[in-house]
Amino acid sequence: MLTGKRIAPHETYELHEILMFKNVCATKSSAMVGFIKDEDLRMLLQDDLVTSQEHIKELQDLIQS
Amino acid sequence: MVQQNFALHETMELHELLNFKTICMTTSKMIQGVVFDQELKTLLEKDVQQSMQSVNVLQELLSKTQPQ
Amino acid sequence: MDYERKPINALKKPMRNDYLEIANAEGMPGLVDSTIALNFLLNAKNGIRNCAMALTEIADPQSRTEVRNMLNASIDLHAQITELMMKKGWFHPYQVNEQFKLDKMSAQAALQIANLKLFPGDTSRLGTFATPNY
Amino acid sequence: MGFFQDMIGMGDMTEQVIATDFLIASKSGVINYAIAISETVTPEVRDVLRRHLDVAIETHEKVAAYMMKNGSYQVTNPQEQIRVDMQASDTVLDIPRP
Repeated sequence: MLTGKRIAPHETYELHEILMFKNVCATKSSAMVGFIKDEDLRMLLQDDLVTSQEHIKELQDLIQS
Repeated sequence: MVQQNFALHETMELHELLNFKTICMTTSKMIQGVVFDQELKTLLEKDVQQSMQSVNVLQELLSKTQPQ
Repeated sequence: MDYERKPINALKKPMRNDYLEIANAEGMPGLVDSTIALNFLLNAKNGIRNCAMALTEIADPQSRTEVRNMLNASIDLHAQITELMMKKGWFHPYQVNEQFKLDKMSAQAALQIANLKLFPGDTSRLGTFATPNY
Repeated sequence: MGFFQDMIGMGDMTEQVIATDFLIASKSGVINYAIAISETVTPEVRDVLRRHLDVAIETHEKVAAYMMKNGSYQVTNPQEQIRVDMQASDTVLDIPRP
């Protein structure tokens, strides 16, 4: 009955929204990371960038399923 | 109990949650008398139990924030 | 994940202004239960959002843990409610057309009920309470 | 890159602006994920989003802790917070208009 698609139509919209948000955040972080002198803050941003990229990949997989 | 220096807006957030949980608990309890489906009733009762726990916890947290 | 699809429970004929009429009770259990389940679902949904919002504003570690537990419980509850509603055929997230049809029908039924004079006359039954002045 | 050059001219403010931006972003992240979860019906999607939400909450916690440590986010002292805010606002108002 679910006709091949694994996710509901409205879920696609939600995932799309989150994906856009994540993309912007990650792009911004990567642009800003070069201007930071404080070691702690830079670590925070870099860690977030790495996890964000993983998350974006997972969200992509979900949307395309 | 340890006197915590709670920020005002934290207290407000907790209050808001308390109100929400109280209302949810009350509606879930009352509406159980109306439903026909027993599975739905079980789920409603589960919500009541969870909400009771939450309300107790929130009350306890809020009692720490009283300014005296 | 193959959910059985029961016929939806709309009222079969226009209601007359007679809520005690047996004919009006047809389909009523499903209508009542699906309405309550929807209300319940909306509550759980708001619960998730409220908890998350509170979490972004709270710094105290103990409060954070408690609110986070609440958030997780709300998510579990939300999952169970959607599961139940899909199983009962009250909720069709995968077939949007089906969902719209159902929403329209329950709105119609609710309108008919709203039009009834359900509680006519004086509803202040304070005289029956031990403390008539509150 | 004129914008960033201007920001670098602000010295310490740059880091504060980046940190604040990061805090706001992480906050929106938590709320966005919560809203998405509240709209989710597929268990698989829910699992993924839930894991992401946990990470988002932890990130927000870390950024908030960092900012509180550095004094640019005074939760318990509204007067001090307003002073910091006003300082930041004055810097913004000093940015020359294009």
